[in-house]
Amino acid sequence: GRFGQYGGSFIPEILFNSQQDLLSAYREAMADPEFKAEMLAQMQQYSGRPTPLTPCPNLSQQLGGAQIYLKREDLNHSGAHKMNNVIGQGLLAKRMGKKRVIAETGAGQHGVASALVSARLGLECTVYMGAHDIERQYPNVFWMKQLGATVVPVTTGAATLKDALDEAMRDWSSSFNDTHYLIGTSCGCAPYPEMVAGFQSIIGEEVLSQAPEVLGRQPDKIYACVGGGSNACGIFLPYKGTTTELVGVEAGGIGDGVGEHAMRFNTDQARFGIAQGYATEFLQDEQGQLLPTQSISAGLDYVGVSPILADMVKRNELRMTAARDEAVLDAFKRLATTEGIIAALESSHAVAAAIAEAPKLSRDEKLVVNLSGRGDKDLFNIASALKDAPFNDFLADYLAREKQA
Amino acid sequence: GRFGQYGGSFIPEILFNSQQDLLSAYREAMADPEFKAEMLAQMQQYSGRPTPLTPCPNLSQQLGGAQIYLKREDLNHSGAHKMNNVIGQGLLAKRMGKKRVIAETGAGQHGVASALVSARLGLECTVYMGAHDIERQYPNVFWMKQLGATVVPVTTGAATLKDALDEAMRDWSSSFNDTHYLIGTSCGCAPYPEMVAGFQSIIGEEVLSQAPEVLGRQPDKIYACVGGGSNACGIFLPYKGTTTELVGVEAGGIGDGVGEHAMRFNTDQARFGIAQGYATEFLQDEQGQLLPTQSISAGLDYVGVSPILADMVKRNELRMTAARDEAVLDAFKRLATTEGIIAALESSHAVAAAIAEAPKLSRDEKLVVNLSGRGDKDLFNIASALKDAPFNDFLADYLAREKQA
Amino acid sequence: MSTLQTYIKTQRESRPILLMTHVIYGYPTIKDSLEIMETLLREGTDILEVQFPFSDPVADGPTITNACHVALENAPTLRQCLADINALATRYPDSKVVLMSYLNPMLQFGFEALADTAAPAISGLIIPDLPIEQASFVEPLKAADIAPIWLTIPQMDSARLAQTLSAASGMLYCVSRSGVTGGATAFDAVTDNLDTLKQQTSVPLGVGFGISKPEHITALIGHADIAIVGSALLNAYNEAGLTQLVTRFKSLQTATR
Amino acid sequence: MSTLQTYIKTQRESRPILLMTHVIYGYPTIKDSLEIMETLLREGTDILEVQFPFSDPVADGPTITNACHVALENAPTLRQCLADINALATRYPDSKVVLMSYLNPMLQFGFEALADTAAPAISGLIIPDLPIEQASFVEPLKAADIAPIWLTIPQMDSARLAQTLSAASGMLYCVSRSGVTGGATAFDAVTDNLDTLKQQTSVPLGVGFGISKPEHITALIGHADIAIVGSALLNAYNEAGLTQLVTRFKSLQTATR
Repeated sequence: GRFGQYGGSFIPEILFNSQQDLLSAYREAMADPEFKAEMLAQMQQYSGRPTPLTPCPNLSQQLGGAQIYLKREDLNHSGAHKMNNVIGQGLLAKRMGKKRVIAETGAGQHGVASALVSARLGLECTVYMGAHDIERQYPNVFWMKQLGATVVPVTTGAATLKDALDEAMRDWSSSFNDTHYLIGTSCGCAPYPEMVAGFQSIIGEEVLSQAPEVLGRQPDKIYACVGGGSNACGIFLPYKGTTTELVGVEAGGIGDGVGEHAMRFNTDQARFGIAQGYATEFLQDEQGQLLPTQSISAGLDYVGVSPILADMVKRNELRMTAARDEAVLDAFKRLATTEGIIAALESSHAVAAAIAEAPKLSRDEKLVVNLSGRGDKDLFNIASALKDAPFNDFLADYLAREKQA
Repeated sequence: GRFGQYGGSFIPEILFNSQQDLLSAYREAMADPEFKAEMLAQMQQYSGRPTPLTPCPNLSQQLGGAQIYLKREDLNHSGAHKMNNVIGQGLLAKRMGKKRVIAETGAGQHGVASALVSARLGLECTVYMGAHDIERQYPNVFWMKQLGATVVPVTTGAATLKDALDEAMRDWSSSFNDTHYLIGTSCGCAPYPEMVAGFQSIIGEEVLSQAPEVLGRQPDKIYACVGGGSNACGIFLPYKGTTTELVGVEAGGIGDGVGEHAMRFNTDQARFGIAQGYATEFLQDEQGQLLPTQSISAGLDYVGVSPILADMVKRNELRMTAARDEAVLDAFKRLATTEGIIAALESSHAVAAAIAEAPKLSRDEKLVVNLSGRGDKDLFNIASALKDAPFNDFLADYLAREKQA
Repeated sequence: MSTLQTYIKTQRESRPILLMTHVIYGYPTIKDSLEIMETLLREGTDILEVQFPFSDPVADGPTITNACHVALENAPTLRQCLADINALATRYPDSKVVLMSYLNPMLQFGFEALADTAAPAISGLIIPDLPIEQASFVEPLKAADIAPIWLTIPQMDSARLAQTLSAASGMLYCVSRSGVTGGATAFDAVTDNLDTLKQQTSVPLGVGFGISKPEHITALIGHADIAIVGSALLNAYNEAGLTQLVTRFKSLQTATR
Repeated sequence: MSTLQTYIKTQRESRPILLMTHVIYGYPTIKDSLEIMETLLREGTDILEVQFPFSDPVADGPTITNACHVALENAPTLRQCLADINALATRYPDSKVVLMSYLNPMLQFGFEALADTAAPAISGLIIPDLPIEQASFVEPLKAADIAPIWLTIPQMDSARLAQTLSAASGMLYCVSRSGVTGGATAFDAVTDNLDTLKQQTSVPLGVGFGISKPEHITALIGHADIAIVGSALLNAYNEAGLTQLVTRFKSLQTATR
């Protein structure tokens, strides 16, 4: 559970047994070919894997440098790579005899993914979500309800993701007998970082096997956005030790000031810390209090980062860069208009970095960008960011009709 | 271009040459292995084909009858089978040297699909959409704009799909030199019914090859919803002449009265007619005026039907049934809660019919339902149908924030 | 030779070009539309084209389309339309009336029934979505002396044109340009095409699409037999009612004298 | 033996059970929290547990979590917190003060620095997210006679319990049930577990989680050395301020005499 100085288990004693059970169940499951076959079957038959590797001839041509390819995690069931992990953990929960899963969610993507897989596997599902997030991301709450999940509003603290996470941990502290805590990213106490990264590694494994046919060889660089880091771990880990350069892209937000971004690297506002069950680079103040974060994409708006990635950065196995909101919106629009792909704002960070770097590279170089999710979910955010007036008219008209009905 | 008494070409003379060009271009393209390879490559690399065949053990168990499987067209890029057709026609337009495509759209799905593929292939894209539909389905208009398409509001008539279709035809009448008219369903003058059905047939071809592994054999019955009929043609045609029973499911709407549904079969409000460029069963009054239609799903809300399907019904190769709005919502909820799949309301019609019939069948029987699209797009419709109050609060809050910003 | 064709030939002996005007049955009401028809007949339109509205008029532009949708709200029936035209036509024997509609309303009524009911008031029929290959649909009209009026376009290949010309009787409806009714047209390019056509057939040539001013008609003299005016009169009516329509008609009519 | 342990042993000679009360530094303001601390010391709390707030208090329930978030808005620093406690503690030598916080604020301050600054006012330290395997973190505190206070739970397996007991000094914090602070507890089941534990260690046993009434404390007499009251006093304060807190404290204190 340690990755250099990062990772580990720093959890209330009450969770120790339960965490140990999970750890051994995960190891046993991963050594069981039947479990792995069942997982692969669900990933294929339910979620639609393998996802393709899409060449972007127009975008590459326009940039005039390296050739860009996208790993299309947006084509997963639920519209994002999140599905890989919830399938793995959902099956593990069933294997452990759990009847219920709990999850915390910020923007709601992981909540929806958890609700989906719970319905699919016949598990009860409770999702903790900040009351503030519920208000802002209600469409996802609506889907969770349709899927039969219970969504619990968390009103403590800032009533956002961090608070939902703490609340889920509290639920688990009293419910671990029949409940699995389904963490959505490669963070938290062992074995979560390793486990989530493990379930996500199918992304990189597919790229490894697809690249020779689609690219003609392995890529020179791979880009992935980094919030908690699960999509990045998923595509990067199978490439560890190869000559492919790995590039993480953090949320640059609106500026470099405190609370203006969600960068855990290349800033003096972040340093080694231990919280939320594990050690990593945390954005924190001098007192060790975790700092507020900001990003146009809710999914990257996180104060910690996968200990696996923190360690890779330390070892120079991973280069970390960032994209600001404005560049992200530009990348979103550019990918949409040149290749007909509507990317999630999270994934648009990775696209933005590739767009920034590709022109400086030769036409022989080949880049793979992990398109971790689709952008449909960002309708309200993007319409707001672009100040699209007709969208507001549409909403007002809808409300007027509903009021009449 | 004839299917029994149905089909044919009944178009203004001005379009004759252009239609002939398209007809021969389509035939040549389909005889060209390179074109078919390029089309398959886009379907795989861009749209993520093949889509899986998903077993539904929980739903089947609950119904206690036949085993249900879903063909997952919802996992296509854009979230529906629509993508298969626009890829085919988009590539054909490029092959014909056209610089521009026009499309008509009702709910906006085909508009978005056309805009996506146009961006992907570097074609200019104009989408005709009823002004009334634009107001009600604005999110899709927003995405079309993001993709660089021009959306033209049509204010004639009822300002809905039928009018948009007429308007697109008018555009084509004066622009055919550089413009391809990208029809979204298996209707209209030859070669559209055959061509769209042809591009969609990959659905059924995949089922043919997947069934032995997933079902152990070929299915006993296949269900597909029928609006224009493209997803139904796509999954049915490769099964013509086999022992698999084919079942089409129309929109039963809210009742059997005039204007309460969109059934073109099993009603005396529909009969043979010729309009919109082709002959088929049309909902029409005694004067031959086409009738208004109604359905909870915009995509099935169409007055005509694919001549290919009309002919199959005539020949008893296809059984046509219907599902009413209420049963459709139930099916939507049931699939979501038992299998973790959020189906489009269109596709939920096919699910509803399978749910109604499965309990009467033995456990040995196997049904495939074409899940033609995903339900995310139906957020506003479903929230409205379920009278979900928090959704309205969410919209009101969003608008209040936007007003402040 | 059909009655329509004979009529046109006869009229043309004393006139450089004839005028065919267009009215939508039922727009804005059935009564009003009958009044418009009667006014035009009284003012001496050579041929009156009555459009029976259809819900999906794909060959028409926005002005006519919108008018058709308004007309449909008055629930017109083809049977009543034909009866009304019959009553009117007998009072104006110096003009001819042709019917225009789309295929489906005719099909549902039945072409046999149409032949029985439409003659003798109706002497021609225009169906823009009926292609020449499907000429057998209108076969029953021949016995009733109702001429099917086929459309030609400048880009028609020679075989298809030959087929159309051999089927033609009464008159040909020569579409002057691509597009739908009601737009603008460059008339210079049109005349060459008409002259070529003239050499291949003795059937009178009507030219439609885009005629809104007297000089448009003047430009057609010597090249065509009939100037067909549609949206222009409808626009005049929509702007300022029957008076304006008459004014516009008269200014166009002057060019045909 | 640590000062804390000696203190508890001594007090227990004349008392059936001791009372440890909980205050959050900075809640609702720094000044108010110091006033609460002083009040409790004046009223004779045996041990005062001062929680230095952390942004992510995962082991705490909603009442304490919310209070911590309020406290953080007053921008408390650990250095000032320790200075304030030091000033206070010297005036109440008959009680002991222990510090409670989460790992990160301590880590960022540094355990060496903590040892230097916290002693002698602070005689014990509770860090709920520091597992026993990571005991080396608190090693520097030993020299300053600050006892790390380890947590035990009923479900602990014997090896882990042995490891914890051998590391323990000062007192043990026995969590009476699963869950977080501030909920309800079934006390009957708790005592058996405490008795078993008592046989394995001479380190005093404190029992926390769910003590809100005098009878809860009475039930622990003979099984535990210290009753730990957290949320109950905070709730009293939130309901009706310092007066209510004192009333609640006194009613609980009665059960320890």
